[in-house]
Amino acid sequence: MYSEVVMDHFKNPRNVGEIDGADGVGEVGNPACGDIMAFYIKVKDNVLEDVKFKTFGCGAAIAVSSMVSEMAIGKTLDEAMKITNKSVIDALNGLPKKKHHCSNLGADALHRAIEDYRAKQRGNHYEKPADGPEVCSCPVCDVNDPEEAPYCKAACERPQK
Amino acid sequence: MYSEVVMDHFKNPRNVGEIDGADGVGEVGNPACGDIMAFYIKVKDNVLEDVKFKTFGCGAAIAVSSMVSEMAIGKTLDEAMKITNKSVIDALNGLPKKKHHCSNLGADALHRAIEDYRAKQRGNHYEKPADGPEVCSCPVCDVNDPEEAPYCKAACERPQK
Amino acid sequence: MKIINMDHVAASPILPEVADAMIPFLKEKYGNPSSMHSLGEEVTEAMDEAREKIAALINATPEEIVFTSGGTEANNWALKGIMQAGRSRGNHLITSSIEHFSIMHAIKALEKMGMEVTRLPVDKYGMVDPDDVRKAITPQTVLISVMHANNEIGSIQPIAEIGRIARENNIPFHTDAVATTGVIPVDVNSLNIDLLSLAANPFYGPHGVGALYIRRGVRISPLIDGGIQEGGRRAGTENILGIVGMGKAAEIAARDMDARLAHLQPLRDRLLKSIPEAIEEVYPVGHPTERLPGNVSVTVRYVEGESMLLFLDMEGIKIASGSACISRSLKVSHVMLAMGIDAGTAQGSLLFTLGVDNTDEDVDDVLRLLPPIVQKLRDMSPLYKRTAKKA
Amino acid sequence: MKIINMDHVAASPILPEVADAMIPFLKEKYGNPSSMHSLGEEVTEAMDEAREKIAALINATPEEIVFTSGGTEANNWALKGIMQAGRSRGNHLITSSIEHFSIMHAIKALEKMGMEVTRLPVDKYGMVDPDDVRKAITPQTVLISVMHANNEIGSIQPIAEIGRIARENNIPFHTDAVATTGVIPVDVNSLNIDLLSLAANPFYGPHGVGALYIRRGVRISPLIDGGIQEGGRRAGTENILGIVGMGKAAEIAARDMDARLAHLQPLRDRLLKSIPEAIEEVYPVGHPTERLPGNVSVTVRYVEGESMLLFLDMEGIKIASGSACISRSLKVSHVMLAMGIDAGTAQGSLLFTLGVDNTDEDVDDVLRLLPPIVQKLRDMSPLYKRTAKKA
Ligand SMILES: Cc1ncc(COP(=O)(O)O)c(C=O)c1O
Ligand SMILES: Cc1ncc(COP(=O)(O)O)c(C=O)c1O
Repeated sequence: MYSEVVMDHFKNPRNVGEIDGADGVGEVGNPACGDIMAFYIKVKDNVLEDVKFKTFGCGAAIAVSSMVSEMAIGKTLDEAMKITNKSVIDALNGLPKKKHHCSNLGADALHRAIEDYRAKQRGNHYEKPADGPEVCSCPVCDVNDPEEAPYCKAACERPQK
Repeated sequence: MYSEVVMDHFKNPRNVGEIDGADGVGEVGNPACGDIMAFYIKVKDNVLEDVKFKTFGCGAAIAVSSMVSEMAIGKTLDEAMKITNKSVIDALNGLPKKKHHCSNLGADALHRAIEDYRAKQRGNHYEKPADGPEVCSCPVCDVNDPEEAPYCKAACERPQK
Repeated sequence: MKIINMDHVAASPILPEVADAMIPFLKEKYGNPSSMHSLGEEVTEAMDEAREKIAALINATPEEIVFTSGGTEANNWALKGIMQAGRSRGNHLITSSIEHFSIMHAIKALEKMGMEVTRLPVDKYGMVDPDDVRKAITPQTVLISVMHANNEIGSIQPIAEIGRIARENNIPFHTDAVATTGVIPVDVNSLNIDLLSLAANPFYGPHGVGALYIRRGVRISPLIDGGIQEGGRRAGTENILGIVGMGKAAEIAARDMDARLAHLQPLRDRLLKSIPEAIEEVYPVGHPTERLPGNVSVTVRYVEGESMLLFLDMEGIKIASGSACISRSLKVSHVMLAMGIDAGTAQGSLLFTLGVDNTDEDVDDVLRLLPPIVQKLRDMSPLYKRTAKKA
Repeated sequence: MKIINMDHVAASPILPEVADAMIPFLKEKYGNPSSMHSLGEEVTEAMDEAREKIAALINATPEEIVFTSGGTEANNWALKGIMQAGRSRGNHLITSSIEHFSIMHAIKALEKMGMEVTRLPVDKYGMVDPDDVRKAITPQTVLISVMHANNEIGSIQPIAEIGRIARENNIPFHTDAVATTGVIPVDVNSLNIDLLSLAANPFYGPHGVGALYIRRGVRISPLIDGGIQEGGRRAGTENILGIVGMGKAAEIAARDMDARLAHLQPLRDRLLKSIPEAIEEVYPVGHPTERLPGNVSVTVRYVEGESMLLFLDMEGIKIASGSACISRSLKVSHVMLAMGIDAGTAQGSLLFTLGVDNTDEDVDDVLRLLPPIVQKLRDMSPLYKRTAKKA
């Protein structure tokens, strides 16, 4: 099911852990959803000097976290904010379609860590967006009761359903 | 599907043919139904001295005709009138349930030949009953549109349908 | 005794290559494609491969193929699923009067639920007139279903034209292609087909497995709800063995189609020509040229089909018949009646369906063995002497 | 690598004896039971034999067994067919909240058509209270359907009692016995069952074949209309291979049932006891004693099921999980939620389903390999350090 790159990152995830005194922390998901990712960043001269993560989730979630951390390290904050869903999936050599939501979470969590850092820089407290149940259940497209899965409705809306 | 006795009578039907100057002739069925049986009888001293038949129909119809003819020869008319559906089937060592209508026809045709003989004796013309479409289609029990097969409704009416 | 199977419509032998492809899934490869672990993966791959081969056979994409338990389920699903999905748009359905029972009875069930049905007539060759389709369309029409070919009479319908009319009117077009898929070229695009039912056995796959092709964009409700196998469209753990066999059979059908046609058509044509020459008052049934390659359908007057079939069976020749005695419902074939063949004549139906395993010698045997059987039965028939041309 | 299949709920290997019984039908015995000639007969006999064996396995008569394409079709048919046949009497259906998707989603489809449904709750062991069934009955109730056992949690329901209540109220009682038939003793008479769904794979037959038991006298509409295979109740050319395999598997299941139970229960009990001993904060799921013989269901806190499953897979151990990531609908198991297990905990579900091919060494391997996997993942989990009893 998973590509070799995914399995490699799943088996040997890079940059697992927390950063003591991180410059920014971002978290997304909740256990009911099956995926939680927490990202910790160290910033120097507007560059991500270090990125670490902890993830509760499926194989894809772990691989995505690992890949996001690798992609982010060494990037400027602006560059890191441009890491997208799609670029993570591409770097992983693809993910099964039903797992695409997990990769969304990876980029989101990193971005939140960066927002957190920026808010602190501005002296604000970064307001973490509320994760409604929609973040939780991204169904397979073609699942037979799509009405229960509002979050992916748009993504899955193909002419035949 | 058919018993050995049925196959034997089908392969080597007894008493096939017509009787020139028969004392009675009985026919039942029509080609649209898939079975027509014509019985010819020769009567002496109230006994069926000879019985012959011609049959258009399935294997069971031919075997039934043959068996009816064998059972009838040598019987008194009253005895022959008692040959039933069930006794023919038993003599054939059973028939598939869906073929039970064919055996009905065999006894019917013989009985009509006897009625014909008796009518002639009385100087009447024997009025052959009209064969409506109900005589035609006896369905398998359990067939999924029984409403189209009125004739066997009673026979097939089992609690589960 | 030598067995000559000329009843391929009922049962085509599974090809040895197909059996060989299936055997690993009887033994070591027993996974479930729904599993997340590696046992499931090898089976998923095999199913994907089968899906690709079926898709290739009819020029569809793999996502448009949904596996079913056979042609009957595919037909039931297409009709019930489209009518249900289209309820808000209308309740009218157009079909022909010569469809297989799995269409005919599914439609009866729909009628009981309030659907309106137009059953188009056929001509003496069993052909639907596309113009009749056009005329039958109403604003309530949500589905047109006309079979590709009926194996009982062999006639191949003008479905490209019917599909074109359906498309012009924006109505989904379904065809029961159980008798044709893998047998003659079937291209869902050039034939303008939106839904197509197929089964594996007619192209030498196993019994009890088939598929429904659903063109991308066509809305259909499930017939069998449950897990999200088959993309949520058809629930239930898949008949993996059957699907693998069907896939292999599809691959071979595509590869060998031309050779099979070249082999079958001359055998068919010889039988169609020689039986009526050898036996008087035998009439061909169906279209003379627009015809399934292995289909030889005739009626023999004054004799009933089952009795001929049983005598042929004793000689090792296996065939079918549309007679009432043979049909398990004890009714004469509605297909022949729709063509205007009277019920009595239809009782004498003989149906030879040839396949890859038949030879010229098989045809010789039929031509040698059939005439005395017919004569024996005619001599026993109360109809023969009375009405036959010669006594 | 040594493969340890502890995912029998997804896939049990086909027994060699079963495969051997099927192979002739892959090769020389290719007939169609609907044929009138001898090729059909040998297949009809094989199907009759299979039907007798299935009937014997559940103490039914052969006429009460109708073959289907699996448990899902049997479940869909039972529900839709009974509700439709009973429309004139009512539109209410009683079921449980822990049914398989093939019941759950078929019922949703019925709800869309206007049926009323009562879904009974379960206790923390996943057990339905028969008293709740009694209370839910209304004059409109035309069907009660409660599964025999759910493989995800192992709990075996008190269906004899539920069936008794149904019978007292003259309401047909259906049970989804896919997880139990051929696994534990199932007797439709002593359990008061009117309709029962079964599938072949749980007792080591092939995938994609099953049956619906319909007690004589119960009225049901067809789901799949067409020819009059299966006495007109289920149309379509039969999956002969699958049916023959299922018959053989049923025969063996009856013969070996006691031995299998004696083999499985100790393995199950050892895992159920030892996993929580070896790993902290692991909780058993389901009933402690009224339990399927090979079922070991637990939740592991702070870790998600798929990641454990994948690491076990790399070690050759094949299992399942009720976590959201694993379910193809990406929702956590409704069964565990119904039992009051919170969604977060349910994410850590591990489901071991043991079978005849498992050994004591397999259990040793699981007990050796699982703890370090859990630890590795907990070390990676943002939940573990924060809330675990010990860090
Ligand atoms: C034209 C046609 N449609 C449908 C079917 C039914 O297919 P199955 O027997 O696979 O259910 C058949 C079977 O012979 C057929 O010939
Ligand atoms: C309890 C239960 N019911 C129904 C089914 C569905 O059966 P099938 O997969 O044969 O369609 C399953 C399958 O695992 C099951 O466990």
